[in-house]
Amino acid sequence: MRSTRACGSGANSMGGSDARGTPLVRVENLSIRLPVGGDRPFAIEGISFTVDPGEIVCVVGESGSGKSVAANTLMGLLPQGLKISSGRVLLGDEDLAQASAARMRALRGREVSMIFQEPLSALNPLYRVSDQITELLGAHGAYPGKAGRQRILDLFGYVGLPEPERLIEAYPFQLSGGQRQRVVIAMALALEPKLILADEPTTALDVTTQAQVLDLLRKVRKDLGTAILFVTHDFGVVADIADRVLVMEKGRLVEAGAVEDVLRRPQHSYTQKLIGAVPRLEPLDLPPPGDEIVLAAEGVDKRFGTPGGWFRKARHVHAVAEASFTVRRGETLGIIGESGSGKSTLGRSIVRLIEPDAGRILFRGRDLMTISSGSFRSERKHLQMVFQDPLSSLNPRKRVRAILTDGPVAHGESRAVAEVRAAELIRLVGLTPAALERFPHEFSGGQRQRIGIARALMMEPDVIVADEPVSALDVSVQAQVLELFNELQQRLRLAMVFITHDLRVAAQLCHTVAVMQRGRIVEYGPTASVFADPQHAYTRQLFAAVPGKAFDSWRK
Amino acid sequence: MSNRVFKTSKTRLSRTRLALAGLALSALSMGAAAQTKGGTLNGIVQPEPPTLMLGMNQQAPTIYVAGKIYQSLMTYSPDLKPQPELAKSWVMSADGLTYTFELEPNVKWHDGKPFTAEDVAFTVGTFLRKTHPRANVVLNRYLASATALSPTKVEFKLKEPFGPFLLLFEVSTLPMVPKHIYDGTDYATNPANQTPIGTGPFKFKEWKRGSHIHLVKNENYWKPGKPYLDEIYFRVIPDSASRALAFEKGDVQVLRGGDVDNVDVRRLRALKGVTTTTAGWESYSPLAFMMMNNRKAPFDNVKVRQAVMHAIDKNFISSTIFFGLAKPANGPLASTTLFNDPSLKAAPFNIARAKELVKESGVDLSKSPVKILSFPYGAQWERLAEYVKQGLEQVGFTVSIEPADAGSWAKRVSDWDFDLSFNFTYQYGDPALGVARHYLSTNIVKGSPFANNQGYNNPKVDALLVKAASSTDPAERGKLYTEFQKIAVDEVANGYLAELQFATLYRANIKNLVKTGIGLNETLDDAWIEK
Amino acid sequence: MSGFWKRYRRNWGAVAGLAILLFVLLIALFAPLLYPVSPWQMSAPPLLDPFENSAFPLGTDMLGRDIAAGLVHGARVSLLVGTISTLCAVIAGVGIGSLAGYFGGWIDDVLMRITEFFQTIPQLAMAVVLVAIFTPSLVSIVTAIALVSWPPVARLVRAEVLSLREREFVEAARVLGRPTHLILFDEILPNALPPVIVTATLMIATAILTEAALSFLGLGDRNFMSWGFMIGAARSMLREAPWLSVMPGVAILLTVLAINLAGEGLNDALNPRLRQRGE
Amino acid sequence: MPFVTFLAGRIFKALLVIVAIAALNFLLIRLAPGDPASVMAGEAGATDPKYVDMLRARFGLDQPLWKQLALYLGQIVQFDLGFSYRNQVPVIALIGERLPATLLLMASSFVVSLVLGLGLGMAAAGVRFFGRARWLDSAIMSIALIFYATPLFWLALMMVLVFSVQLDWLPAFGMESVGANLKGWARIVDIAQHLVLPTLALSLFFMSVYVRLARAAMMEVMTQDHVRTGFAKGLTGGEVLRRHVFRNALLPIVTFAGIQLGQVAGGAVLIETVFAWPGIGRLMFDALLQRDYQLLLGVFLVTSATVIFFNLLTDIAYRFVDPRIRLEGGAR
Repeated sequence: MRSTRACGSGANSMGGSDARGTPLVRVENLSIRLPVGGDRPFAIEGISFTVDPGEIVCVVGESGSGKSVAANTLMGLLPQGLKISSGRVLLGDEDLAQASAARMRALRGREVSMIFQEPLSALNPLYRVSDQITELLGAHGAYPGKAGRQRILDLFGYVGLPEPERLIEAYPFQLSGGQRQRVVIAMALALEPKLILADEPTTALDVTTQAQVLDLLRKVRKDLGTAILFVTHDFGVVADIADRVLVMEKGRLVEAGAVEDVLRRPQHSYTQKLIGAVPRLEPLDLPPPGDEIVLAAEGVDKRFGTPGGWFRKARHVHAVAEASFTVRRGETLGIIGESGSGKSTLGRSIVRLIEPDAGRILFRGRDLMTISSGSFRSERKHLQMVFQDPLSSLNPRKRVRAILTDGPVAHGESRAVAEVRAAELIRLVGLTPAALERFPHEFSGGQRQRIGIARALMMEPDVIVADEPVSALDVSVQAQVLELFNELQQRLRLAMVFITHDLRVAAQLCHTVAVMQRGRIVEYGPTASVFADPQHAYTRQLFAAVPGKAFDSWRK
Repeated sequence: MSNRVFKTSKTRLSRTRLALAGLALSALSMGAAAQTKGGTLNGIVQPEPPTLMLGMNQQAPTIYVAGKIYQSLMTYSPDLKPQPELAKSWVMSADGLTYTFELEPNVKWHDGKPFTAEDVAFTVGTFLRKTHPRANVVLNRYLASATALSPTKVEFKLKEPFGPFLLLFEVSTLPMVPKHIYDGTDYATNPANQTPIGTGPFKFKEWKRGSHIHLVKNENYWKPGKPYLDEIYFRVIPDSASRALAFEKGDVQVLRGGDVDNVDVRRLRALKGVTTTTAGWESYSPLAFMMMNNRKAPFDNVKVRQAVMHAIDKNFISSTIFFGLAKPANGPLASTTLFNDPSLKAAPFNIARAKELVKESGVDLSKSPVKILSFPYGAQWERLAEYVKQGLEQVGFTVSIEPADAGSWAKRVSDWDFDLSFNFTYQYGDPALGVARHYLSTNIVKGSPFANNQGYNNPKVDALLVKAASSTDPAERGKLYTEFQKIAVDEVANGYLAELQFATLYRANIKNLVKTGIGLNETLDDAWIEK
Repeated sequence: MSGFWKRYRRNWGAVAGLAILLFVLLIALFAPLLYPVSPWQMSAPPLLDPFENSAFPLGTDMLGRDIAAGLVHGARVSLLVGTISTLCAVIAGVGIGSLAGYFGGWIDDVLMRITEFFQTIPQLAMAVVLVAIFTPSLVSIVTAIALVSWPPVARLVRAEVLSLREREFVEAARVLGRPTHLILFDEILPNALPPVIVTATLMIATAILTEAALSFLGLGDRNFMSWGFMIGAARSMLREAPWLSVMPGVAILLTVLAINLAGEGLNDALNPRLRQRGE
Repeated sequence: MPFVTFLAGRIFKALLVIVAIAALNFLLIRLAPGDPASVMAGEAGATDPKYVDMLRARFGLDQPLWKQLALYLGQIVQFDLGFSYRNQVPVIALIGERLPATLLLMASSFVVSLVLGLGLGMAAAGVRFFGRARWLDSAIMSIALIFYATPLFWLALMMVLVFSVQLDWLPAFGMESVGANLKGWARIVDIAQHLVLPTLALSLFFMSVYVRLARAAMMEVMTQDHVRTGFAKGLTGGEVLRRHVFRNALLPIVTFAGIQLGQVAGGAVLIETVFAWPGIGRLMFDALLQRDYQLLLGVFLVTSATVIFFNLLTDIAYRFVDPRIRLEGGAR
């Protein structure tokens, strides 16, 4: 047992303040064994905690820490193969670990309900949303007949869905991500349960939508007195919503306490590391870029559409509209925006993975749009890209050696020469040369991203376009990779276009930022000034939605 | 197992009998003899015929079914003597050039119109000359005119004497067709082809393609009191094993030769209550032979052809491949037909002699690989091809089998595009009708698989055959044909393999089924089912 | 590779299938040694019962040919026709599918219309017609089976290529400036192969069944003893000598079963993630 | 996309495909050695080559190929399938006579295989879903695998051997008792009895495909989040299985059902041969052997049209099952 503050003797139990009376949930010394052959014997090992009525408790941890398993236990919905091996899970006075299947069914949805991470996959795509809620009502015999429809309309109104009368008839795929999550929340609230388990409920959402959903959850707690066990990996979100925090590492509860206490004064080294890795929102002081403009985009325009056929009309989406910017040697341009803002399309247009419809892309003074495909290939060599998903961006059937050297070889370099440089670069990105002989799946996510960076560097590029290169990484790994980017840029004087949805990440890396909304760059300027005084309404909205501003103030 | 099967068929049969008894009660008793009136006869038609208009199509299944609907002027006894049918009597002039037939009065077509000498004159003189692919050759060559002298008297004049003229009036060769329906129309597209109209004891009722053909009793049949049967069903069952099963289970009561594989014949004939006969094929006397393409190496060498005949065991073919339902052939004429020379000896099975002959021929067999074009008419022909391949390989031939479906076989044999293939043909009672076509050099023509496809050319044989055909003296004809047979066997004009015995299997309570030399192709107006 | 074998071994059915398959394969390979005399040779009295004569353990057929020799030599034909036709179909399917998937646009449109076209005619019917038209021989049978069985491969490969084409490592290869043919053959296709291999295994099984069906309908190559031919030839003897059709039938059943089992094992071993999800 | 536009587009495309198929088949079939005239002459024992030429002229086979093709396509466009040379009957009449038998066999084997296959597949997936009686899953899958690997025609032969010959429970061939002159209910019973063996023989293979497909699809769906949502609502396992797992697993099954319906028409050749079923498969095979071009082409055209029709039906079924396709008209 780790020594932590507020530990009970023996077990690492961490209770809420007794002042508020009997806790709603008491988990006592809970252990859940993993099947033989897992990477550790227990998914959850000897954890204890409580949740009080009306309290929001956040469970924080990196991927694989067991935080989701902990939440699912309260629903009695453990994945097949997992079983409670010891401990008690008390809801009121009832031990859920001992409850019959029928009793659990009666509790689910009525006493305890759940919000999942992916609202699209959490809803059955084949049924209207109203039918899915009606099904829940029916399972518990509540609101029979017409009352059911009225209840759903009320719920939709309550969670802030526009035009409930219309949306009630919709299928999940017809709703936006935020609307779907509101539907899921409405479903969770339908029978006014005492406890809602929210498993990363905002992770799949854009930052502005996330802020709205967090607001909604706070409102629910306030109006209905519902307790919420909120699983997340994002300390910003924790700071915004939690009353208390539980920090988990590899199946163990390492630290717990009131949110401000834990975030201000983390005791456990793991908590300290996690909190330290969260990027700050204020821009970092970066070495100034050079004068030479390496890359310029002028009026880049891209529409997507399905062409019309004999029997259907053509449809168009304006993905990038007249985007223009410049990048100097040693400069990092951050392109910021929410999903669908066109930032990735713009990035891919620069390296011509996507053919823009109009505009000029000047690379070292030459217009990439007009040169022949032959000379484009030799230019492209110096214009490289780092991708988002470190697993999918490496060919799983190739050794790292081939992954790194294939590019230079394609441009006429000899394999032997390329291999010498590969050995150098693999060290430069912080791996050992032994890595060259291994396959991508043998590496962790952060290591894979380092390989992806090394691959780009093999081409000795002048410009690197990085498309959300850290968004799939855990926060501690993210910090290391960002550090690597900074270091490389300074050493190699690269120009970089860094695409991200995360303002905190942009603050750490970018000299200038361009904010995109619906395909247009709505604000463009030095990071410091944009962050200090956003001009455009949308930019201000983005900043307002960034979670955990309180957290930043605590860290100062 | 066989016990069980037997019981089954018995119960089925007794059920049928009950039904038949009921029918018999309702029928008027004619009082005469012991024949029972009424009842249904179930047979098989295999393969399904293209049409039942016998004047347009003379495939075996067509003849079988349409032989109940159409009639000719005569029929033939098992020893191939003409018997009266639509003709009561006939006279040949002394010079052998004029034949006069006296017809049965009171014969009516199925549509009620009277049958007269005009119909005969039209059928033989006009219709069949155009439509009958076999008879037209004879008619166009020998027939000068066909004239109706009176409603019941018809006269044929020939251009030159033709020995077997009186053997022509078999139902598949000269079936009578109604003049009032066909005269002046396009025969091929005449709608009556779908609903054939004849003079026979059974009328066309229904044809469900892929399933069955249904014939019913002709109440106005010209032979009083006949037929005895009420109706006949011909069922279409494409699979041989299923056909055997149908007979075994009593669903059909008559199997015609070729309806089931010989292996099943052996089994079915052993069942209780089943009668078997190989009679009724005398007019046709199918003879199986091997065609060796005389134009190409190695079969252009007569010694190689002789070697082939020594390399295969005809007894094995008859006993094993045809399951005993065949007899080794000793020459081009079947022993059941006129003019066969019983003293003729076929080449004995002798591999050593075969090898010797090959050596004598001086032919290098390795330079002339042989392809056997398989004969696509049933399992035993496939076995035969496999067997001949084995036999020839032992003598040193290089042999492969080329599979063919009916279309490719007919096409390639017609175009002489083969090394070795098999065939069997009907003899139609007289060598001039069924046999000469395979040996006359004038019949080396492309376009038909039943001509002189092997390309055998011997002027002496030509002369013998022509002379025999024109003669009306049986003794002289016999001498000529004996000489022909000797040459044909010596020179291996064809590789004679076996006289096929087609067995008719039927339930023992069916009487008078096979009475004549044309067997089941007969009208069956005499057949009856015993209670 | 050892990981592959370890995963494969977990499925005992797959191991059994592989064992049977190896057995059949060995028999086929060593057929000329086991039975040096042609299986067409009439070497004994016809219709010996199985186990009646130790020299002909499985009996003889209607012409006195050794059934055991037929089965052993038939294995060669079945496996040969199965693998070669599948190979041809896979090559055609991979070619067409990858071109359609990678280039998209009108190329995809044309190729997919052709594929659909081939799929519109019922497979067996088309195989029958093709074999009949080109006269039955091993070559025409293999060609016909290949011609009717490539479309599913093409669709599968196209779908795989379509999804792989969007994968970031392919984009990376484009950004690195690798030429198109290398992107297709070096980056995309190796990743599309596992499902193709599994499909191909199952296609071998189907091809064996198709060959048997063709032989049964009398459209086999008459110079090679095959199992389908044995059943077809024995069909008329079904009542007299059922073992003549039972034994080659069982041989087909076992071989096809074995290939299917092995194919499933291969699927599990090549797609470990699917397996876990499936569990 | 509105349904009517969708339908119009699909039908138009289908017609194009059918004409293309007709043209291709026309040329393909002409590659076969022999023609209907030579086959008919061969069968009739004709000695006279002039007779064959006469037949050829009558069938129009003496015309240049392109002219014949043009003529044929002209016919097709007017929905005229031509005239069977050998049977001397309009092709459409022949097909019309035979098609109902095949459709009946197709429908019954479709229903049987679908019901058995889905039932067993659901049972297999169900026991996995509830994590008990795994042996049942293994047993079902083994049965499915065995039927999947059994040659269809061989199975049919063995079934005849056992159920008709040995046990005498069922008729071995044909579609009804010929000559029994049954009417009404008795006839229906009679046909049903004849239908049992061919239906079973044809269904067992497809059944095993459905078993495997249904099980795999359901196992796949079981891992999806909305199934967990179902449990989180407090539904019973059975309800989740029925409403959320099964319905979502339907799409691949619908796809295969469409394929099966299309293929049965062709796959029936074997079954129709063994069971003497008077259907279109056998008609096709005979037409092929007899080089009855117009008939063969007609059968092909009809089977292709059947396939296309069922593809269309599948697409409509998709729209019915999946609102995403219905409302967005998106690609599958």
